[in-house]
This record gives sequence, C-alpha cells and structure tokens, in this order.
Amino acid sequence: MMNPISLIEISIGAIFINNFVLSRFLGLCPFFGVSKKVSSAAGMGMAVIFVMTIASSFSWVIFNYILHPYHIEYLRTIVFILVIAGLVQLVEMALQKYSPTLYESLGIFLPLITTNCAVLGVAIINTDLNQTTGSPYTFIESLLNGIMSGVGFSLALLLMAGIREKTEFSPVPKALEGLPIAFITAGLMALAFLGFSGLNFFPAVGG
Amino acid sequence: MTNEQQPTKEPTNESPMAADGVKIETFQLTASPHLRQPESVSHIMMWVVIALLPSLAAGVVFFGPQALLLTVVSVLAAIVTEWAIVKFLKKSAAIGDFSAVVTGVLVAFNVSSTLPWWMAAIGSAFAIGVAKMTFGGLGANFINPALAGRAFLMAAYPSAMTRFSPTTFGSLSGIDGISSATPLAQFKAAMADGSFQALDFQDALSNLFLGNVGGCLGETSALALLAGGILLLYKRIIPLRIPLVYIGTVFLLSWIFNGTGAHFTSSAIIIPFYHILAGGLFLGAFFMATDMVTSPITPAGKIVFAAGCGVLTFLIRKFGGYPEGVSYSILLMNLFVPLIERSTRPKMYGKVKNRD
Amino acid sequence: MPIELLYPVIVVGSVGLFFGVGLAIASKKLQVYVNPRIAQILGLLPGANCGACGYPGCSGFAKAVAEGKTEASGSVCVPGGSKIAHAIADILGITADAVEPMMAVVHCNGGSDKALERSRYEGITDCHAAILIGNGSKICQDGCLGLGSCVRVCPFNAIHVTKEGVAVVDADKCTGCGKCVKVCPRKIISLIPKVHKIFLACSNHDRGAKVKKYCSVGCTACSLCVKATPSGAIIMENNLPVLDYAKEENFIPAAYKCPSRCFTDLVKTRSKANIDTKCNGCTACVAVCPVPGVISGEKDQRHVIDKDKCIGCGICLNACPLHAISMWGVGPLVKTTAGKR
Amino acid sequence: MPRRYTFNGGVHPPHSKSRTERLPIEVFPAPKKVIIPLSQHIGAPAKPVVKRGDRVLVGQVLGEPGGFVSSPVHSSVSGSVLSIGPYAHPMGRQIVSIEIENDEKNETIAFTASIKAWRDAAPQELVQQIQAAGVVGMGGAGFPTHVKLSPPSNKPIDILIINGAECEPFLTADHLLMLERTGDFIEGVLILKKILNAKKCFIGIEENKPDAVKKITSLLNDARLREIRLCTLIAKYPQGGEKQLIRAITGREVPSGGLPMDIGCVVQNVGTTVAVFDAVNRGIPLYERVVTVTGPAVGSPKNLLVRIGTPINFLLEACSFNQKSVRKIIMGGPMMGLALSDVNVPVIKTTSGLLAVDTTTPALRTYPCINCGHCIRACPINLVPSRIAKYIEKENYQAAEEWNVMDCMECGSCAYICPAKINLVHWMKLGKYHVQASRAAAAARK
Amino acid sequence: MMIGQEIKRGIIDENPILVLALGLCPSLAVSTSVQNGFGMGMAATFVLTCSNVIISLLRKVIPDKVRIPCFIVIIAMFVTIVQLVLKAYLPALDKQLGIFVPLIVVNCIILGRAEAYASRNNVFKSLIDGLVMGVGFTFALCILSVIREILGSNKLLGFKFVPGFQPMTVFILAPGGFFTIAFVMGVVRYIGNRKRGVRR
Repeated sequence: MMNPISLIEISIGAIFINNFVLSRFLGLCPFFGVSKKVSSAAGMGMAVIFVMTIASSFSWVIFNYILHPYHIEYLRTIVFILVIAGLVQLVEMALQKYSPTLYESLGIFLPLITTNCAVLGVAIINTDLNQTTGSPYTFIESLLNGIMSGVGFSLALLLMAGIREKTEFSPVPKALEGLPIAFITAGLMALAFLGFSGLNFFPAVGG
Repeated sequence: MTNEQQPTKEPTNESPMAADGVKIETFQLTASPHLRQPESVSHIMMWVVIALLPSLAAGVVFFGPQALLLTVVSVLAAIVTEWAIVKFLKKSAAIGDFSAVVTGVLVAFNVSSTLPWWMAAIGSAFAIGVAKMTFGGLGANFINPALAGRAFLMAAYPSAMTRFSPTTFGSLSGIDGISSATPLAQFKAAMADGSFQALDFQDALSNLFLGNVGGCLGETSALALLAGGILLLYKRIIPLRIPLVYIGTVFLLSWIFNGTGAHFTSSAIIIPFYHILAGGLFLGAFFMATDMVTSPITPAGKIVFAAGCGVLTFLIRKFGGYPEGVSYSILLMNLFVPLIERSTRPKMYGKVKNRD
Repeated sequence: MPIELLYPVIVVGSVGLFFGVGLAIASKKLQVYVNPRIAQILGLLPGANCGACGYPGCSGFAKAVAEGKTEASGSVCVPGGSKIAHAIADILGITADAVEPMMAVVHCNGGSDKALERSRYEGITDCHAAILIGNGSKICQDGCLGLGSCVRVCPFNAIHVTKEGVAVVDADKCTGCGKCVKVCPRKIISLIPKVHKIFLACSNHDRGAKVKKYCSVGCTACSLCVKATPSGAIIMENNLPVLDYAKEENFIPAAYKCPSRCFTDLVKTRSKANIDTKCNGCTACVAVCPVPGVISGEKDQRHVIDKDKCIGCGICLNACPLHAISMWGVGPLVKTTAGKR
Repeated sequence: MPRRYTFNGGVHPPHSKSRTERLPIEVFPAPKKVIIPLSQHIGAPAKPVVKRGDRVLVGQVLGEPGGFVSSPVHSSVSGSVLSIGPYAHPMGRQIVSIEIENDEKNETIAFTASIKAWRDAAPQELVQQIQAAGVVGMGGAGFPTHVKLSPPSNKPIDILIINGAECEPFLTADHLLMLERTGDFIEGVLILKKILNAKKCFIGIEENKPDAVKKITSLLNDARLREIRLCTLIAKYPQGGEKQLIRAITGREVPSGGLPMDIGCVVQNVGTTVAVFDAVNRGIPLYERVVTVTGPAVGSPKNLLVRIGTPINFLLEACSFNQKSVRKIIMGGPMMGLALSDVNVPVIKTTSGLLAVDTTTPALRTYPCINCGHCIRACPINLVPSRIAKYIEKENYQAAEEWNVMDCMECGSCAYICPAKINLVHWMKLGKYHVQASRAAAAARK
Repeated sequence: MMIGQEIKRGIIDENPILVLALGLCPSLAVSTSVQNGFGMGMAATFVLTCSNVIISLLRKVIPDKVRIPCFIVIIAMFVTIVQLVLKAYLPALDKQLGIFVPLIVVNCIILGRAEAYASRNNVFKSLIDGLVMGVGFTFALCILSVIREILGSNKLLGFKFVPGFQPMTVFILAPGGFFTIAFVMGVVRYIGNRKRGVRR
C-alpha cells in the first residue's frame, strides 16, 4: 500500500509531467496574476502548497467517509467548495490574528486561492481517480498528490516570475504587452515541459 | 500647442544667431569612454554562422543536397519572418545582424534531413515569429528560438520529426548510417532488450566522431562541430565553461549510471564516450547552450546552467520518453536562467571586508 | 428511500451549518479592525498614483488620510482638487478648504531656432543624463534641455517636447500635481494659478548683453516689465523678473512691454477694450493705458480705441469714471480687475 | 623574470602612446590671459582673496581653501585681475573663476617657505606646506592631497603606493615626468613616505614603459632607497585605478563605500608626487603641470608644461590641431576623460591630457543587449553593468542600488568592450545621480 | 436597441476572455474542438444566467459578510445540475470536458459577475447580463476552438477541413492553447489600439 515507488511516481507526475499550469490548464488566473515578481510568486507558491495540502486531505476524508458511503458523490462539487472556502477563510483569520508577519507574506494571497480551480481541481482529481481506476488513492497518496501538485504549480510560477522579471526589459510590441506576452511565455514553457513527457524512472514497475 | 501666442507687439532681433559673428564649434558631447572596441553584435553572429559551416558541410556530405536545401529554406524563412515583423511593427531596429541567420541554420540543424522543406520553414518562422520577435527581437527572448522551433515541430509533426534517413555512405559496422534509427535510439533499444554488445558500440565511435550516423542533419559529425566550437572559443565568443561542464556532466553521469553494473569494464567505459558523441550533444553544448541571450550572464551561473543541462540531458536520455535529451534540456534550463542569474551574482570587489 | 433523499440535504446542510457557525464565531473572535474609510477614500481618489501627495500611490494616501496623518485638502491631492477634497471631507466629517487650481509652466522658450547650442549632445534621452555630461549642450545654463524627463514623469500626458526641443505644458490636461516641477533638473518648471495665463518663459540669470549672444528670447533684465507693473508684483532678482501672482492679477501690460518676447500668454485671443458713448473725453484712460497710441481722441470728445494695438489688459476699465469702457470680442478676459467694480 | 602584478577584469584598449612617449616635455609659454577656476578639486571651492584690478604675482594665492576638504588656488602668471565671475569650466558648468591678464613680466613671489631639511621636519608641518601649495590628486579626480596625507589616528597607514601606471591610452605626461625628473620624483616619494610613516612603499609602473622602469630601478639600487620597491604591472586598463592598483600590488580590497586608508593604503599619482616635492623642497605652489596634447586630429602632439588657467585652444593651436576634422575634444584620457563643448575652458590642476579626436563615439545604442556578459568579465569590480543599466533604464533605481551601482567607478571598461555599443557608463552616471538624490531625500526626511 | 448594445458589450467591448481575461482555465483546456468549446460555453452560460438571477433575487437577503460563500453555494448548485444533466444526456461531451464541468464553480466570470453585477442590479438586468456575458464567453471559446481544431486536427466540427493540410498536433496540446489565445488577444488589442489611435 505504501509503495515508495508509486509515491515518487506521483510526485514526478504532479510536478513535471502533468504540471498543473503547463499541461492541465489549472490555476491560470493566479499564475498570470501573481507572476510579475519572484518575491510575490514565492509567497503565492507557499500559500498554494499549503491550501492544496489542506484541500486534498480534507476532501479525501469527506469523500471517502461521507459522500462515497452514502452514494451522494454528485454532491462533491458543492461540498468540496464549501469545505475549502470555509477552511481557507478560517486559516486566514487565524493567521491575521496570531501571526501577522506570516499573514503579510502569505495571507494576502489566500483569498485569491480559495476560489481557484487548481485547489478544487486537486480535490476533484484525487477523487476522480477513485471513481475511474480500480485502485483509489490512499490518504497518503492523495495528500502527496496535493502537495506535489502545489510544488509543481509553485515551480511553474517561480519560473514564470523570473522570466517575466527579465522580459520586463524587453521591447514587447504594444498589442502583446501584458497578458498576451505572458501567454506566449507560458506556451513556450509548456513546450519545454513537453520534454518531461514519458519521464519514467522505474520502467519495469511503472510499465 | 495651438492656443499659445507670443506677444508680438514689438518684434525684436529676428535672427536667433548671435549678431557679433562669434563662431561656435559644435563638438560631440558624450559620456566616457570615448574609445570603443570595434567588434559588434553582428560580428559575433557572423562568426557563429562561420563556425556552423563545417557542420553544414558535414551534413551535406552525409545526407546529400537535401540538407543544404533544408538549411537554405530555413534561413530564408527566418530572415523573411523577421523582416516582415520588423516592417509590420515599424521598428527601426536594424535587421543587418546575423542573428536570424544563426537561428535559421540551427533550426535546420535540429531536424531530420527527410523533413519536408515547408516544415522546416514553419519551424523557422515559429522560432523567429513567436519565440523571438514577440518579445521584441534580438536580445529580448528568454528561450533559445531555434530550439523552441524544434520543440514546436516535435509537438506538431512528431512522426516526421523522428523519421531519419541513413547516410550516403552506408555500413561500416552495426551502428552506422544504414539504420534509420538514431544512434541513441539504438542504444536505448539495445539497453532495453538486453542485446547491448560493447563491441558494436565501440566500433561505432569513429562513425559517430566523423558523422557517418543517422540523426538530425547538423548534429552528425562531432568533428565538424568541434572545429566550429574551437573557432568560437578561439574568438572568445563562447566561454569554455559551458561546453566543458555540459559535456563533462553528461560524460560523468553516463559513466556512473551506465546500467552495466560495473565501472571499469570495456562497455562501461565506452558508454560515456558514446553518450557524448551521439545525439547532438556537441551541437547543443557549443552552439545552443552557449547562446548568449538565453544563458546566464554571470560566470558562476554559466556553470550551474551547463551542469543543469547535463543532468537533464542524461535524465531525459535515460528515463525520458525521447532518446535524445539535448534540445529539451537546454530549453528547460533556459526557463531557469532568470532564477540562476538572481542567485549567482558575482562577488563584488570590496564586498567581503565591508566594514558594517 | 426517503431517508436517502435526505442525505444530501443533511450533508450540505450540516457542512454549511458547521462552517457558517465556525466562521461566525471566528469572525467575532479573530476580528482585526480595518478602517472601512480607507476603501471609501480610495474609491474617490483619481487613481493616477502620481505621488504628488508624497505617499506611495493613492492607496497609501487613502490610508494616511483615514488615519488622520495628513489632511485631505486639495493642496495635498492636487490632481483630485477641491472637488475630491470635499467628498473626502464628507466621509471624514470635516470641511475642506477650496484650493486654487494650479498648472505647471515651463520657464523657457529657447528652442533650437532661438537659442544656440555649443555642442552636440549624444547620449541618453534624459535631462539628468545630459546635465551629467558637461551640463548639457545649450550655451544657456538655465534653458530647457528638451530631453523630456518631465514628459515621462507626467501622469496625465500633459507635457510634450516641441520639435525645437522645448517642453510645453498643455494647460487643459495639466492638473498641477507638480511632478514635473520636482523632476526638472534645471528647476525651470513651476506651478502658477490656472487663472493666470501669463508667465515668464525664461530662466536665464546672465546679464543682458551676454544673453543676447546666444538666445533671441532670453531675458535681458531690461526691467521694462517691472516698470509696466505699478503694483510692484514684479521684482528683479538676479537679473530675472520674479512674478508674484498673489500680489497682482494683471500681467498683460508687462508681457506686452517685453522687448525680448520672454512672456508666454496662453489666451489665444483677448477681448479688446471698447469705449461707448458715455465717454466724456476725460482722458483718464489715456493716462493709464500702457500702450502708447491705442486710445486717441480730443479732450472732452469721445475717445476711440485702436483694436489692433489694444492688448486687452483692461486697466482702462477701472480708470474710467463713467464706466464707459467694456471689453469686447471673443474669449473671456480672465478675472481682470474689471470684475471688482 | 620579475613578478608582473595585475588585477581581475579590465580591458586592453590600444595604447596609442607611441607619438608622444619619446618627446621631451616642452615648456609652454604663459598666455596673454589665464582663467583660474576656484574649484579645481573635489570638495568646497576656494574663496577668492583678490579683487578686480589687483596686481598678482606668479604663485600668489588667489583663493583660500573653503574648508578642510578644499584647496587653495594660485596665480600662474603675473599681472592684474581682470574679473572674478562665472566662467566656462571643463566640467561644462559655469564656475566662479579669476581672470588674470598677463603682464609678461613673470614676476614670482619669493619661494621662501621651502623646507629643504624635510627629513627633520614634523609630518604636520609638511602636510601644511603641501596644503598651502594647493596640491591635489593630479591623476584626474583632484582629491586634495593633504586630506589623503592626514589619515585619522585609528587608521594607520602601512603601505604607500605610487601610481605610475598611466593606463589611459594616449597619455604620457606621468611617463615623461618619471623619465625627466626621476630624482625629484623619488625624493617626493620619500617625503610622502615620511609623512605617512608607511612601512612599505611601492611604485607601480605598467610594463609598456620599460625606459621608466629601467631608470627608476637603477636609481633604487642605491642602498638608502631599499625600502622603495618597484612593481612592474601588466599593461591593462584600468591598472591605474586606485582600487585596482592596491589589489594588484597588495592583494587587499578597499571595502565597498570605503577609502584606501581603511585598509592602510595611500595611493599617490606621479604628478602629485612631483608636485609634493616642488611644494616641500622648493616651496613652489602648484601653478603649472604637464599636459599631453595628442590625438588623431592633432598634427604635432606634444608633452607640454603648461600654466594652470591656460585656455585649451592655445594648446591645441600650438600642436597644430586640424580644426576641420576634429569631432570631439577630450580633457583627460579617452577612457575616463571629459568631452568638452567649449575650447575656451582653461587647463586645471587635474588636466592630464588633451585629445582632439576625428571620430565620434557611437553614443546611442545600435544593438539591443544580447546578454553576452563581456561587461561582467571586463568590470574590474565585478559588477553586472548590463543588468544595472537595464534597471536604470526602467527607472528602477532601488534595484540598481541593490546591484551596487554606487560602487561603479566609471572606468569605462564595460562600455569599451560592449559589442552592442550601449552607453553603459552614461547609464551608471545617471543611476548614481538618482540613487544619490534619493539618499539625500531620505536623509532630509530624517 | 439596449439589447443590441448589451450584446456588443458582452461580445466585443467587455468580452470575458479576450478583454477581461477571466475564466482562462476552461477556455484553454476545452477549446481543442468546436464541439467542446461550444458545449462548455453553453454550460457556463446556463450557470451564469441562472446564478445571476438567483443572486439578484436574494441580493437583499444575503448578509454582506458571507456573500461570497453564499454565491459559491448557489453557483455550485447549478453546476451540479449541469453535471447531472450532461451525465444523463450527453455522456460523450461530459467525458470530454471532464473535470472542467465541476470547475465551472470557480470560474472567475461567474463569481465576478455575481459580485460585480448581480448583487447590485435587479433581476431583469442581471438576467440580461448573464446571458450576454455567457454569449461573449461562448463566442470567444468558439473562436479559439475553431482555430485550434483547424490547425491542430484539420477538422471543423469533426469534419475534414482543408484537403492535403497536415495538422499540427501541437495546437491541441497545452502550448498551442497558450499561443492561440495570445495571438487572438493580441489581434483584439491591436484592433482596439488602432481604433483608439495608439501607436504600435
């Protein structure tokens, strides 16, 4: 059950091969919104990892102990979003009260993340696998997928921020300034990330 | 400004010039230094083009005139695209630098000689039009245009891009130009099904060095690439550290993780040589990882960058979905360049012993 | 069966209830007070983030205002002006002072057609950069460099550099934020009250004979403008007249006396004086008219004004004991002394 | 083979010294009129002590120092004061200057203040003598020498370095001074050494001046001069930069934002050393200096001993410069010199050379930066000029400051080497100006 | 005439994707074929319109502090309805759209309109706004998917398009999506700039 190889595979897959932003098109709004500076991208990345971890663990528990046993899987959208939104807001309030410094660096990004498809996406993907494949994610796998998807998102975000800080010096044509050039940047990044496709460290095991 | 009016009651002194005829020389007023070394950007690009010529010759020798056609088409497509975009944007930027030529040649060097010419043109146009000019042209792009063009073609026409032709000379041993698979693909297949024979691959080394092997048209001859690379090193256009570290990393990794379980058997020693001579590593290490625009500007950053390229090349070759890893690894490392530059600022004079 | 139908209701309801109650408690327990006025004030501000107030952008200003660190009078947020100041005052419950709208003017008119250059500056297109390299290329050490540092800093796109290389402010667009005043390395931009359309377009402190050698519109410090302004609102300081806009409202005579055409008048066409039939020929107007030969007529006869020569200063309006003179023609005469009658 | 000293980075511009390096120093006759600016040094300008119409003699004090970091100025001719007022200065600004009409009598003040027995004199006395003579750093910066020679007691000086590198192309003034006044020069070094009480003393000379190296070496063979060592430097620009010279010879690094005295070093230029000798041993104030007049647009280049205040057009004419082909006139060397916009400006204490050039410098960028990194390799203090310039272009002065723009010494190596011909030094100057302005504003707020 | 203006606003002036850059994730992910794009557009339009109406109806009841969670619950309800309907009647499309159907919940357009428009305007206006924005969203999706389908698989609505043209598979992969939206957006801005006379 706790196969270390499958855990590594999940990590590699979530970070590189099925990168949330560059291959799954999830979480694009914060990806383009908060990637203008490396410093804020780093804060955002931490926040996303944090929220994704919470989201994937809680949603796993709720799905496997409430929705699945009572056959009301169709409610997961509504329940997940409620749980995530509620939790993040609680965390945000707690941060603001008890750790203002952490709130300053992390908290300001939290409201941006609550209603973000990457976070809901990771919860749904985790449970989708439960539905479609014979081997549902265990809690650990689900948690790991959450964390690593967050890491993959943060990696893409950091790279993007670095590149945008650099291309800020570039004389981009007027019509392409801002978002369009960011899209092209993301497209070129996605093109480079295609190099990871098929990456498989354990060919014998993974098949 | 239209609503401005000069009081014109008593017009005086119509001439702006001083009346007493003092002659005032106008010298040029600029910041120091008043001396500049003569070499310019277009010189650099021109030397890169010259350094690529031996490999082009090798490509023509091994793959026939088709190689030349592809290169010419690709270069033309690059130049025309750049010209059209500069025209459209009404930019004043001079097109006289050779950077588009370099990109065009490199795109052609990164495709199979069997590729239809129009595909090469598309790749070239993409390289210039999307990867370079959208960011504002020379010096503004963050990713190597030629490699982006290749990656685009790879994603657009995967089958055409992986169909290779044998060379014009034919067989000398097991691994050579006869087979249409690239040397690394053969190596990977041999490793996978256990048919790996050190002797076959040992014989192949000289073919690899000279270029009598299948593959992309510019990457076959390590010798020709080395000649061009040495020219650029001599002209101080590329720094030695990038090719050295890049090739060295691949060599070391493929020796340590050679898959045979031993390190000093003949096959274990041949494998790293095979790895560095095959699959366009020399092309990547001398001409694409050293691209000034898309590699780190800091001296320490160049080493990190080259080592990263080496590690990724090795990982993709060994574990990835492609037999060749050079182009993707350089592209991926291009993405890391800004972060590398941030963290490898050179130590400033007088920084260590700062009083506070 | 019915119980199964109830599951979703129960689940969604209980999750909703849980978080609803949880958040309600949390919001009470963990509340951190954020001044709601900040958002309100920010909504009112022009959003140009010009920084004229001295705070980092409009949000910084809003915060400072809400916290009472600065007053919200129109003189602090100049682009917003008194209108916004009043609106902010409403939020804060205090009254704001009306502020006189200001505009920036460039005190130089010496373009390449009028002022000589001593060398060819080739370098960064920036005034500070030119100052650093041999103090610019103009002979005049106080002239506009025309490299557009003020243009780039203007948040309202109100400044441009003419093809002769002199910066010009568009009075309609200028909000008087003063950013250009701060950035100009030669300190030749200043703010004047918007109602005054006349200003001195020269900043040169050299003596007259020297100025004439290199600039045809340079002030020669002849003092004619000082003499033309009896109220003493113009004084000569270091070879350059200084206009006191608080003291005097009518600089028209001074401007039209200037032999070097150093004044710029932003009114396109001034209305001209006209003497009506009430005139009894007392010649009081002739005595005050700054331009000789404009008013003509026999004593005790109705006088006439030469509309071509009249500069429209309106001084005669006050002088006429019979109120027989009025201003005619297109364009308003802005706030002349005539209004005080 | 003796050890050859050098530093990291730098560039190799052509030396271009062959036209003047063998020409002896000629005395240039005092002109009809001299203009002596009251500010020829770093620090507060001098305060005038003469009035219009006063008769002055050669060497007479015209302006008293305006503060500790300041220096007096002296008359270089005898005659009457024509005017005191703003006059064009090589820096481009109008600076209060004293205009003196030469009466051709060349009457000098009595140089009675000389301290022949300087070996027995107190260091303070010698420093006062040097200050009274108006000696400033003659390499180009013009830092008052007496300030350098009065380090605070908590900063003991153990090394004195004499800068004979003269790394700027074209210039040969210091070279000729070392050849022609070798004895005076060495004695000047000894005076400086005594003042500072330095344990070690080095003379750094670039290896492209073998005759000077040979002559000084033969003199230093004297047993009494064993404490002075001659260091041959690799000919590379900016070998004569104060920080580079210290690095090359001692291996020490001046801390960022600090002075050489922080690490126990003092560097003096050759011209300054000879001026110190003149001031101490002969009592002569600094009123003349050696100027190399050269450049492609000059017909007969010369090394001239010129009175301070001589308008430069006299010098250019004396060297038959080609008025038609000249595009640019530079005061100083081609790497760090100032482009002049007026040929009427006077020679000042820091004027080491005059260049008339028939080519223009590519001033605006003709290519975009291609990230080649040549500027980083050339930068002798390991900055990243291209990046800093981009920050400044984007008006991000804070980032420029973080990337140490303030440590740039504007040596010009980066701009010299740049294949894109970007005006890197100009950007640095602009950035430094803005950083300074914002620092001043921040200080004012406090 | 008001309606006409509104439609122009939704499709051109304030197009949610091409001008406001909202709802990027689904628009890039499902615009690989016109069928998917149109299906997604319709689904989003349905949710947008319905939630706008309900939110507008309840705008005076919902307390300000918890309005966002309330909006989300309302939206999620309609999304669940869409999900169930798709599963029942269009299983193929449901499979194609995959996870992006439930993700309509967090589509910025819907929450954005709820927050910016429906919570401040009356029911009728909100209904129109929802419809118009939905049409704009669908329109932009269709443009993107037409380009990507033709270039990426040389098909339009599943039919072969240009004979002899070799499709570039990259356009149905992630990079192609980014490039397509970048250039469509660039063209829209270019035209807009031209209209406003901004220089290139």
